[in-house]
Amino acid sequence: MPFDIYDFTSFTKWIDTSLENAMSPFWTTVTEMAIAGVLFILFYAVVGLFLVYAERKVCAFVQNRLGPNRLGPYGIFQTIADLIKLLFKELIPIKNADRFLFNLAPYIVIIVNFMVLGAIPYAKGLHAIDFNIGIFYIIAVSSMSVIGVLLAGWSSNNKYSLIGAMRSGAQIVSYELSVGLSLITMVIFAGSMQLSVIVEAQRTGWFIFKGHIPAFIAFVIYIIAGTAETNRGPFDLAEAESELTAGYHTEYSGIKFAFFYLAEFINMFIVASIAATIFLGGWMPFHIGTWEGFNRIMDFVPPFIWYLGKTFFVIWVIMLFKWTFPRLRIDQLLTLEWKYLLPINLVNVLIMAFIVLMGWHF
Amino acid sequence: MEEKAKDIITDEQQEYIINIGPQHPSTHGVMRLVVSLKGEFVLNVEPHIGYIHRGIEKMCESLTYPQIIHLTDRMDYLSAHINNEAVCLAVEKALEVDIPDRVKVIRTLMSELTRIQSHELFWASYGMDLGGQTCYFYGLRDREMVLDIFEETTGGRMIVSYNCPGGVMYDLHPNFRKRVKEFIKHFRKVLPEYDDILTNNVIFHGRTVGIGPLPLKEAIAYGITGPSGRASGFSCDVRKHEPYSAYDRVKFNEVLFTEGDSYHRYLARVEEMRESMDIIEQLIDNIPEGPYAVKMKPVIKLPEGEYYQRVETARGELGVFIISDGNKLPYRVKFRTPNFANLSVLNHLVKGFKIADLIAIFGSLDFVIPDIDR
Amino acid sequence: MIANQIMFFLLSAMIIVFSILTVISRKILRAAIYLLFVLVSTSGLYFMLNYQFLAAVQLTVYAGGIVVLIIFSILLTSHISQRFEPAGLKKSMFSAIAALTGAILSIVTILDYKFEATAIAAKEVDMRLIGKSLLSVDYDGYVLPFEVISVLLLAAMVAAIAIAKKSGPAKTQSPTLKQE
Amino acid sequence: MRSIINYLKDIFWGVMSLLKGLKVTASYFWRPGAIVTEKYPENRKYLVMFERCKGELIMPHNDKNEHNCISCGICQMSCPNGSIEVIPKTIDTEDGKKKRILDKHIYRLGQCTFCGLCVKNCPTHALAFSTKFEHAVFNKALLIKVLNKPGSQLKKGVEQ
Repeated sequence: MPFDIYDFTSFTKWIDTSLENAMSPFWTTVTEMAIAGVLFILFYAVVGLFLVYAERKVCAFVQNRLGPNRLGPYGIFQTIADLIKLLFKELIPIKNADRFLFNLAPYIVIIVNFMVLGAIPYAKGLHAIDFNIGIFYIIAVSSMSVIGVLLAGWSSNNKYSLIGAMRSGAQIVSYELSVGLSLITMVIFAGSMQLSVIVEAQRTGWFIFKGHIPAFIAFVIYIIAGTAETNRGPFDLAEAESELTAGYHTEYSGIKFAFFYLAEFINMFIVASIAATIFLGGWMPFHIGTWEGFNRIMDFVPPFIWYLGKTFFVIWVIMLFKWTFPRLRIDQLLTLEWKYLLPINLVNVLIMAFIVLMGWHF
Repeated sequence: MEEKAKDIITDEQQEYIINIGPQHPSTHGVMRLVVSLKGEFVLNVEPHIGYIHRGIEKMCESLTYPQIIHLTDRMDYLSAHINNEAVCLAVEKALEVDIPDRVKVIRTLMSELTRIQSHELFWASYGMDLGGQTCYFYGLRDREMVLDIFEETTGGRMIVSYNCPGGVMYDLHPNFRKRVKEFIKHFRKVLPEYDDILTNNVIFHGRTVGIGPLPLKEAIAYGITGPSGRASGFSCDVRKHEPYSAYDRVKFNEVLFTEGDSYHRYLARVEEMRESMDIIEQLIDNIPEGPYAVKMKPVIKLPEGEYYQRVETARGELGVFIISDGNKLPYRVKFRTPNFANLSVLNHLVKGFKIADLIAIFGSLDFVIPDIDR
Repeated sequence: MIANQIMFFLLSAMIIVFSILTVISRKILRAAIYLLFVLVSTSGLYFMLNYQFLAAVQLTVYAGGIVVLIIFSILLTSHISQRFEPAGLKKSMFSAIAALTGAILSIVTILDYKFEATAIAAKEVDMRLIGKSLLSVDYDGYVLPFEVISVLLLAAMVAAIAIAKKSGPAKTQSPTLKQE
Repeated sequence: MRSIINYLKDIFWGVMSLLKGLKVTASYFWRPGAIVTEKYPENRKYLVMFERCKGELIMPHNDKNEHNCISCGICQMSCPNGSIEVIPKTIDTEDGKKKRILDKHIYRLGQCTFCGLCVKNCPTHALAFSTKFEHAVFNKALLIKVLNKPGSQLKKGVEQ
């Protein structure tokens, strides 16, 4: 197989064995954890900063503007400058706020982000933890990020924040259903919850092409519900600038605000990369049936590039949502979920199960 | 839906109050709304005005008539030219001067351009109020073309100060006709895009249709004029009923709806932009030749008496009431500004709706805060 | 194995410390957050046992579901400045006795049980196995409890609707509606 | 049955309207030609303002350092904000008559509302608007300007 030249399994194995030769198993584990941790923190920061920049550029181009263009060529250092600014900004203590919970909230959001990032396959062998219940794990962990938002809203002792937190809570709790169900549709199709197995099953064709119409519907629902779960785009009621000024993070300043801000972007990245992994084949290259030459060329593109390309395509779509649509109202948001997405989703799961049962797929 | 809202608000135990403003993204200026809420439902809204009260009416009493005009720019800064025109028309009416045709046509053209740019800004900011931030930039992009036309002819972009008693300050710029035509061509092309992004958007429909309905009877009772009143079916267009300047020689439709909800208030403004373009197209090719102003006396003194002139600004009916004691300074000047009257209905409209609807209703009434405070 | 032991002691310490904090905290939301930490640490124990399905269930149901619900209801009902009154002597005595009894009972049971070291490594439980046993009617099948749970959920739903409906007619007689 | 058809219709039209909106924004994303941003300080060199732009009030002087102002004070009277102050001085001309000429024409930029009445009412066209619009200063006193240049004189032929 040509794209096994990009197989990282042997590489990681080599690191493991050479470390084990050098030191005791305990220290091997510690070193490996440290390496993975540092890599993930770096990845987190780089992706976060890049996404902030990308969002600004996308929104600028959509709005006939140039976007950041002063710091460095095309303004690429703008977000770094912003980060430095936020680092130096004063952390304003809030009177009568629950200081402990107020400080804890951004970390909960960030930790949840990290827990999900670890379970995503970036390339063959580049996969921190490959659970056999990978998708279930992701759904389970990401359901906890709402706690950070709720805490932030409540402990700020601000009515705007509280309304924002309540909205966000109602929103995330109900949209988790849709995210879960649309993923379950694909679990039925793939017959496994293990992410590496799911990606491997798409070697012959991405699920969005293989899975007929139900897969496509599940994809659309997943994108909508995922956007809602990240509090973005037309679903940014928790922040709702024109109503609640900044929603649940009204009272946050400096680096704590930056954590929320960054977490929002990483959440979007997570949603997009899960969409890419499950619907668009993860790090699998694009193949067309029997076009051998074309397939060979595609194989030479590294899997990491494939993975990032698909993820950023989905991110671009989600960003376009945000910069095109007006915001929904809270009851419309819930109507959309309970009256439209959920029934369609349930029917979709049934159809998918039926298709799998009858073996009507490629 | 509405019934349900009313059900819930009867239980007034858990009411709490939040302040929207004076510094808030959606009040478009310094205004404070004290909102009583129960959950997300609005029980009561109390607008607190006066944060930028400058005493324009009192200041007018110490200024001569030509000097008053530049103050009216600062009331409703989005219909600056129309405000100017109102004072000039009042003064000219008092002096019984004959205004050349050219002046009338120029004033009409500028008024309609003003109306278009004002409604464009309304469209832009309404989109942003409802969370579609791209609308803001598209609206401003197209408004910029009108502002360029203004700047080329009058030297001012927003605060034009173009009128003076007896005519206009300077003649039209030679490029005026070309630029206006360019703008109309461009704007006819982008208006369908406006519809695609906002008017026909399903989320926008959900946010505005049926929100804050205002029946005709109440619209008249509250004195709601302008597009907001016409959305309720209140035929109140001064341009039609009491034509001033060149409005008696152009054909246009008064945009009337009967629903009176936020969506139709919005729609009335979008349709008015089309009507304004029709008016401009009728006039732009036959601007009569002649002087651009009548020679007035160096010191203008109105004969003793009371004078009232009403015009149709972008937001409704503006009335200028002047009492003169025969001096060069007016004895009293009173502006009946549309925004102040329109604000009175806010509390009535938002009761029982959600806080997000409060923003939608507030935006759809299209307030300019300095016009409320004066 | 030493790494495993360290993790185990860490998680156990977290469970104990946060359990105690949950009970003695005088701010209700903090208590809920400490409870969250306890539940997350518990799921960490399951992860250590390689029983990932149960760990994920623990996370979704308890951390993601129950605690969110608790926090939600706290948000709806209490104010930030609210604090618990310190419990009276009688109450704390009773609680202490109850806690002690429970602790002694479980310690005795644990000490009584003969733990046998096995050489079998912890096995990953396959998803298919879980799915099949959840829906099997055999001896160790779970389809009956599964159905019972669904009946329970149905009952809860009906009750919720009934409660919501009950306040309906009372509200229609409100003064404002009469005015309309 | 009808309700189901309506339900599906709702979804269809809703999705179509959203796609239409997406089409507009996405098309602008691929059309950088439509960008209207002005890179302001960089484009200063070739930035042309409209000739009538009311940047600030100036008093045009010709090559011989002569202006048109006869210090009649009409601009001062017509200014609604008191931003103009004309300070005349009386000199003896060569033929022994007393003559009122301009000493200082003080213009307070900070108070000006750019109504244009001074320029319009000036009988000798001594005042004009320049297109210079960058007025930011660190000291408020710098906004008080003297419009006539030092040593300037009244242009010949401009009479009171």
